[in-house]
Amino acid sequence: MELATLLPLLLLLAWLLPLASFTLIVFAGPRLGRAGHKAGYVATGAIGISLFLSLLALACWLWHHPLTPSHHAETHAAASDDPADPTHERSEHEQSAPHTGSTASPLTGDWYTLAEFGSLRLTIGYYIDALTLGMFVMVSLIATCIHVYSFGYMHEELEDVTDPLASPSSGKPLVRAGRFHRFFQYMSLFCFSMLGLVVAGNVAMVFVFWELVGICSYLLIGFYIERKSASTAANKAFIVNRVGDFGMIVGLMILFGALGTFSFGDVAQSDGTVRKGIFSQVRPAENEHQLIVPDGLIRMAAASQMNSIYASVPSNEEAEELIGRRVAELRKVGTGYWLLVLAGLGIFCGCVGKSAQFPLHVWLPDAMEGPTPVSALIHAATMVAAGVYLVGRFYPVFAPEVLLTIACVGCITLFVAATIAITATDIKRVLAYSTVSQLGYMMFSLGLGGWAAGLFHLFTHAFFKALLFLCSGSVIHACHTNEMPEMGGLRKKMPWTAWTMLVGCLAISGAGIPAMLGMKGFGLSGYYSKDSILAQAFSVASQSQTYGWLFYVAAGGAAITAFYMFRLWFMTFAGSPRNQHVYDHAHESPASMYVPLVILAFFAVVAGWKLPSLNLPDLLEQARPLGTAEGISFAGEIAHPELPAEHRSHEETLHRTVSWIAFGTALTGFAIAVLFYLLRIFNPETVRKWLAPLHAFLIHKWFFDELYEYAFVKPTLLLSQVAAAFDRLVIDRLADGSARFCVTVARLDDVIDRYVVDWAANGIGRLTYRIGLWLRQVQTGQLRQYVVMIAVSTVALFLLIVVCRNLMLFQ
Amino acid sequence: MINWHTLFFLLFAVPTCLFAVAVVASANVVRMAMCLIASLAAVAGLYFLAGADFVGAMQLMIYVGGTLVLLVFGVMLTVQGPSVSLKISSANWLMAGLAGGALLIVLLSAVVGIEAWTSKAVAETAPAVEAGHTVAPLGMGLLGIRVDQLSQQDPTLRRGMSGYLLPFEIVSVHLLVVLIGAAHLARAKRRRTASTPATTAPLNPEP
Amino acid sequence: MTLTSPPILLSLIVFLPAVGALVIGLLPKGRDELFKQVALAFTLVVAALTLYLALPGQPGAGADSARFLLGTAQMQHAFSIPWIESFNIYYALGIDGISLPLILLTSFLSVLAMGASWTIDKHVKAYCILFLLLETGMLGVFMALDFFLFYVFWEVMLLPMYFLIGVWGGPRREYAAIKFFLFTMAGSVLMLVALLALYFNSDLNQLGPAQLAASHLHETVVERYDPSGTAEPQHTFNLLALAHQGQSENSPFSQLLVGGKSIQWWAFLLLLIGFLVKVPAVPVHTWLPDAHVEAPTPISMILAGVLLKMGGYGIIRICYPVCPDAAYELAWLVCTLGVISMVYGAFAAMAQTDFKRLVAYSSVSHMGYVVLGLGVWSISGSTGMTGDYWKMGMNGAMFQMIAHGISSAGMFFLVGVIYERVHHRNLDDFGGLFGRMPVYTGVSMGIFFAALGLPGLCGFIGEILVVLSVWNYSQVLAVISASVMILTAGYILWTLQRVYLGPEYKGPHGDEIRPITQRELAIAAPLLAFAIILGVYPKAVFNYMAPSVNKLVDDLGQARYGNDYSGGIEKQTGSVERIEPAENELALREISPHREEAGQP
Amino acid sequence: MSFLSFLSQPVSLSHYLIVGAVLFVCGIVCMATKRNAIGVLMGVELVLNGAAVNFVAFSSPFLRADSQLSLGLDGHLITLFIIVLAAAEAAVALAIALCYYNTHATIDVDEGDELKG
Repeated sequence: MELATLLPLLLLLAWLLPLASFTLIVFAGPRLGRAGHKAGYVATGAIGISLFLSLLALACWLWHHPLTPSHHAETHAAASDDPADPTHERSEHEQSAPHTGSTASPLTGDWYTLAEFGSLRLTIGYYIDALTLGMFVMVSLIATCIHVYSFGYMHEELEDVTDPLASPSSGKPLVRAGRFHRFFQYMSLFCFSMLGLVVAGNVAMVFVFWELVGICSYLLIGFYIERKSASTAANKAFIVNRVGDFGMIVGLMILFGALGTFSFGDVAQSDGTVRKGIFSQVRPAENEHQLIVPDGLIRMAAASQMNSIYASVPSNEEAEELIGRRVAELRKVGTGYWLLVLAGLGIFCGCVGKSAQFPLHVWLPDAMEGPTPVSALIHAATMVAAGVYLVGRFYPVFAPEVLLTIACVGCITLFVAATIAITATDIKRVLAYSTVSQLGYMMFSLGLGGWAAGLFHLFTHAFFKALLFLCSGSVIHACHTNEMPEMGGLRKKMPWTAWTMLVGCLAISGAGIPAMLGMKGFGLSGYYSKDSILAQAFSVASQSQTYGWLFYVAAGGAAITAFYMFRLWFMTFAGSPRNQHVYDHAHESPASMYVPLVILAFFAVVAGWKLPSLNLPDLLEQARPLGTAEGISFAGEIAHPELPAEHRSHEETLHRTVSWIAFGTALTGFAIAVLFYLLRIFNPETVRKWLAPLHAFLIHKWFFDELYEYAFVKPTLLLSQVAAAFDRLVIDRLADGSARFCVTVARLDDVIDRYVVDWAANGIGRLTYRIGLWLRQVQTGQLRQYVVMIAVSTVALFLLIVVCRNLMLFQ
Repeated sequence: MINWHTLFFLLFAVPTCLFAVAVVASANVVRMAMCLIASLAAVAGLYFLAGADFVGAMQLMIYVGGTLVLLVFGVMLTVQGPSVSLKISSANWLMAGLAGGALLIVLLSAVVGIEAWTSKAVAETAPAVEAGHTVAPLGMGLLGIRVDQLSQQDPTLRRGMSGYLLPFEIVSVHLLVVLIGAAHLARAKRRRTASTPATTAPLNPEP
Repeated sequence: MTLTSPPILLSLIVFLPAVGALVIGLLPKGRDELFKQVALAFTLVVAALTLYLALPGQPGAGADSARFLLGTAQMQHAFSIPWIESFNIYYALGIDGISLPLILLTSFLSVLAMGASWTIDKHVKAYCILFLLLETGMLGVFMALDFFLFYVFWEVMLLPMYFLIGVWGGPRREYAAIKFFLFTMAGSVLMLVALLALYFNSDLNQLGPAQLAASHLHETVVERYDPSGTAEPQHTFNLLALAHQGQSENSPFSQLLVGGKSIQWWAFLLLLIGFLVKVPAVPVHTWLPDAHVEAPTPISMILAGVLLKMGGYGIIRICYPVCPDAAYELAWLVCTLGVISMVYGAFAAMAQTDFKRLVAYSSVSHMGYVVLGLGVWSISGSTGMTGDYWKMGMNGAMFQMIAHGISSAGMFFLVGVIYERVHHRNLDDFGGLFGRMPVYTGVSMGIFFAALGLPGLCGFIGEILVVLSVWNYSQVLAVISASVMILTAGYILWTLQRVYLGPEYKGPHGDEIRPITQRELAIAAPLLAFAIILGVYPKAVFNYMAPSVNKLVDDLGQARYGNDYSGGIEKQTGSVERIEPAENELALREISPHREEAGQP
Repeated sequence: MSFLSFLSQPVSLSHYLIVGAVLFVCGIVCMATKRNAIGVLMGVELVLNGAAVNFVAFSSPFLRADSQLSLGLDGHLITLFIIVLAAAEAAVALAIALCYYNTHATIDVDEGDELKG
């Protein structure tokens, strides 16, 4: 079968299997075995098959498009080769760009059309390249591990559960039925949504699954629905994400309104036409895949001019011709560029929400209310990385200003989150802030042009952060508490957990031996990815001093990372037990929990290694969007970013410097942690007292929650009260008032009726009665009198006639 | 000069008027009835004279022969001592006389005032009196056939001429109803309760 | 003439409920169960008939088939029978892609609402009769092609509603019923004025023969047709003819009336206000919360599910086609009101503590999307004078009407379910229902997520299409409308948290909470099923709806811009590369159905 | 024109009408002056006869020059009806009188003023 038909099919299957599992569990959940425990097998089986299918797909892809050793590898292999040699660069470019362009070009297509209006359509499609496949494998691999892990972790849910954290008014702990199957139901839905997000062929579909992973996250954060904190955290997560999505929608509106398509790549239609995607409109092949403002955006920005052209020319063809010329002129003066920037910022805004970047990072630590496997899968490894993934995917569309914004946001995030992590005592929250911080690194890297480095870190981080979370879950499972001050010395009780977690800590700290003495550097996965990020930052810093501070912040962040990670490990596993009760009850977790730990630890170690035919950096290099390999030198209105090409960061000298700096910072962090928490040479309490204001500031998470509470939540609620009151007090009063006015008028009417009209009517009646009384005297009842009367009347009538006649005659 | 026609007319007309006046003038109800009979009989004579022989006959038969007998019965049934002649005051007389006189003047002035009614151009040359011939046309007329109008040419006039079948029927039914009603009204009422005195008491206690 | 010939079938659908009301009226009193069963049977039969109507038919099936011809934009199965000929009033019915989905929605919701009426135990006979009369009114509104007939059905539906709220409602039912009645009546009066203004300025003789033929007029009217220009003007109430007239060049409705504005400007404004009352849009929406809070559950379902749609239907069926120029001038008003409704409704919903009131305000907010989507006149030179974006918006608005019909009816029903158990609706006194009523909570979550606009459920499609279409009309409104999704998420999730989540139920009558019954599930489950089906396969609606809606947009564009308007033809250079032979084929394929249609009449 | 000269003239319509008028007025006066119900009834009969005389006179072909204007048979028929009705009326009136007599124990109409205003 051809690759172009096989791969979509495989991925479609891999994608839809979890949906099938979800559907099955929804309808048959509690009936699947005792307390629905077979639901776990269903879900795990589904995601396991997905893993298999995606591995198969990756193998097929690599079979057809074997990885070409990238620049990176070459420079390391042949250090003597001058990387700055323009001829080499040219040849590299010529070799890779056309190569990837022709043979490893992404597969695009539509599976299904949701709606279609004229030329506009909303579709469910696919965009498959090496990045997609890599993400697919990563997501399904981690998801499989975590599904297996959940068998152990969620074991309690098979019975009735006593929830000590839910607080009913009676004061007794709440006992509820277990929800084992429900957990796996949500997990399946999440896997489906996440894989859909990864495979998405257009940005609208991304948005669809963006929302779906959001709702899964909502459901899983709020899994312990009895706990107020859990449901509040779930709401917070979803609503904060929606704030980001709002920006994303604005971006979507701009792009769709101008370009008329959502597709990333060009999509062949069934009728033989090819619809141009966003990428090829923003970076057309005629322009060497460099960024230009597409026609649609220019026309949109100059809509009034377009209208007047149409109004001035009789035929449409002429108008289009004129507009074509006009657009070309306008492009020169930069019309519509701001729309492109705005669109990029909008899309990035969605990523900020999903990836918990500053200033929307507040939801992620709270999201730790969910079960730990959820934290590992959704809030560390996959979903929160989706923002980074989308930035990577949408990279060709981002203008330099946007990239700079991304970098700054990432930088701020990584620093802020790292500082907060120092003071956190909840084991999961430390990891959560570490996640935020690492996501900040990724964004930072992407924003500085380190496309491959950022995504590389995404992959490695996914492994070691999932590992860390699962380890922490294991600890929590054993200790029934999240608080690190309650733990200590657990390594003896839980060796598997302790040592795998140490691997994770080392990986996230970027442990490794830098290249020296002619030896290649060597380390855990984090070492490679973090080094390449710092290298890119250093490369930028060395080119433009304006953005030098970014590098220092990032390097400092690396030190803090090492510090708080080892603080965590030491507080938990080293030393002596602080709470003997907790220590006594602690135990190693079952095999279903520590086997996934070992698997993930393995990947946390090797994910960064450069195996010759299968390694992440080369895979990502292969997926690099067209036209982004070159550096950006841009003089804009507000910023003058100069982002060097990423392969510059692989230069030997630069890279060596950076790896030593990274090694130094990590070692510093590690050393401080050792001093404080392992050897206890310094007492953390003393330092805390010294720096009491700073500590308060950090323990309150920079007061972000309070700030948002007063800046947004309260005003919104106030505004809603105002709206409701306006309804009640103004609009309703107006309506009621007009009704009351009518009633008043009616009363007045009534008075007039009673005292004027009725009086007149009654008066006439009375008058008539009086006259009648008077006239009845005539009626004597005397027959004879009547007769006389008749006779007289006749005569009188006669006389009357005569008189009248005469009178008339006289006239 | 007075011709036969006038003579006969006066022969009937004068008694008619005189007896009528006598009816008015008489105080005794029995005498009044007698005078009325005479007056109406004289009117029948006038009918004959005017060529309405059948009507005259009917006048005699129904009125004089029937109605007045009925009247006399009434008189006999009701008249007891004091009410044979109920007197009225002279003021009343004056009032009635004045009113009657005024009415008479009005009527007479109308009667005399119209030229066509007083003049008689073809007094003697009138066709022979076809007494007795009016019965058949009248009968046909009552049955709805107007034999006297057969020669009428003017369609507008003809249209107005129609039979008297329907009025005849109505009148006959009416008569029937009236007679039954009269019988009902005049029947002797049985007292329902023995306690009530058998004597007829006026409904109205007032005198 | 068989049962399935259009005049019979359409009339049957409209009047069968009324017949049902008659039948119930003749039944002996006191048999409450029987009344409900008969009423349900009638609604079921009507639903079956409408379903038959919706079956895709063959184009050549002839006059005896009333099945819907998919892909046909024109009015189908239209017929016209003299009613009050001296005023040119005809009994004219017909369906097209715009009305058919709403007819289906009406009949479908009527069945469910009748099912939900099983708990009514007061004056059941009168209730069933009024309910069926209401259904007749609603179906009639959606089918009427004669403006006067439309108006009559509009009023017919009003009165049963008044009584249904006023007799079977909650404690403040009289207030709510009168408020409902007065607001709607005020709207009707404005509509009546516009109706007369349009009637007396219409003249069939000014139409072209083709337009005349497309108006489905009665043959006697056609015989009187005299285009010579000397004949007496022939007034008409026929909506299609009025639309043709409004869209023609030198439209008689373009004469100036008062204040320097044309007849159609005023007519549009009056009609718009009349319909917006029904939608309802801020600031004429306050009848809605009160009516909903007081109305019994099934009536709330009907009110939210169908009655509100009449406003939107009126706008798309009458306002826009008949007064295109005014629609262009006043598009800003329509859109602004739509956006204000969205924002205001969402804010007001957030402040509510009464469950039903909250849902009612969410209706205001959601119907704002409808108004906005109908109004976005986004034909501009910047997109090559194509109506595609507006088509998207208008289709989205129509879809939103269906989606809201499902989700809001569902929400009201679910509120009713819990209200029947605990007899209060105070949001702060709920909580923990998840543990007590798991299935109910699951269904509720689904329906509420549909209202929240979650992808995969019906609410999303309508909202996203509307919002996406706004940017090309107004960027400010677009941004505001997009921001509403935050507020929506806020109030819905907060509601879910307060009602379903939490450790325990906090309010009174806690011991009466029992799991959802089979009957209730049988009502809620279809709604949820439809929410999912329409969310995943929106083409189920668009296949019916889109041709008619697109035609409307094309007509309006044509009327406004004449030859400048480029319809659905792709103009943007660069976004599509056509391959020549395929293009020809495509063009042929596009043209041929039009040919057939042109040949039909 | 003296009354005698009038008498001397040939009998014309007026003559009959004069008789009718006299009868009519006599009837009226009779009704006005009699307290006896039977007397009143007789006055009525006189009034009716006065009218009947007029009808007969108007229908007679002999009494006027333009005889084609006479009522002809119609007058006769009406007179017949009058006679019949008079008979009916007399019957009813007598019945009433009897009733009256039964209730009031008198025939004096002046006593029967219950319906006075």
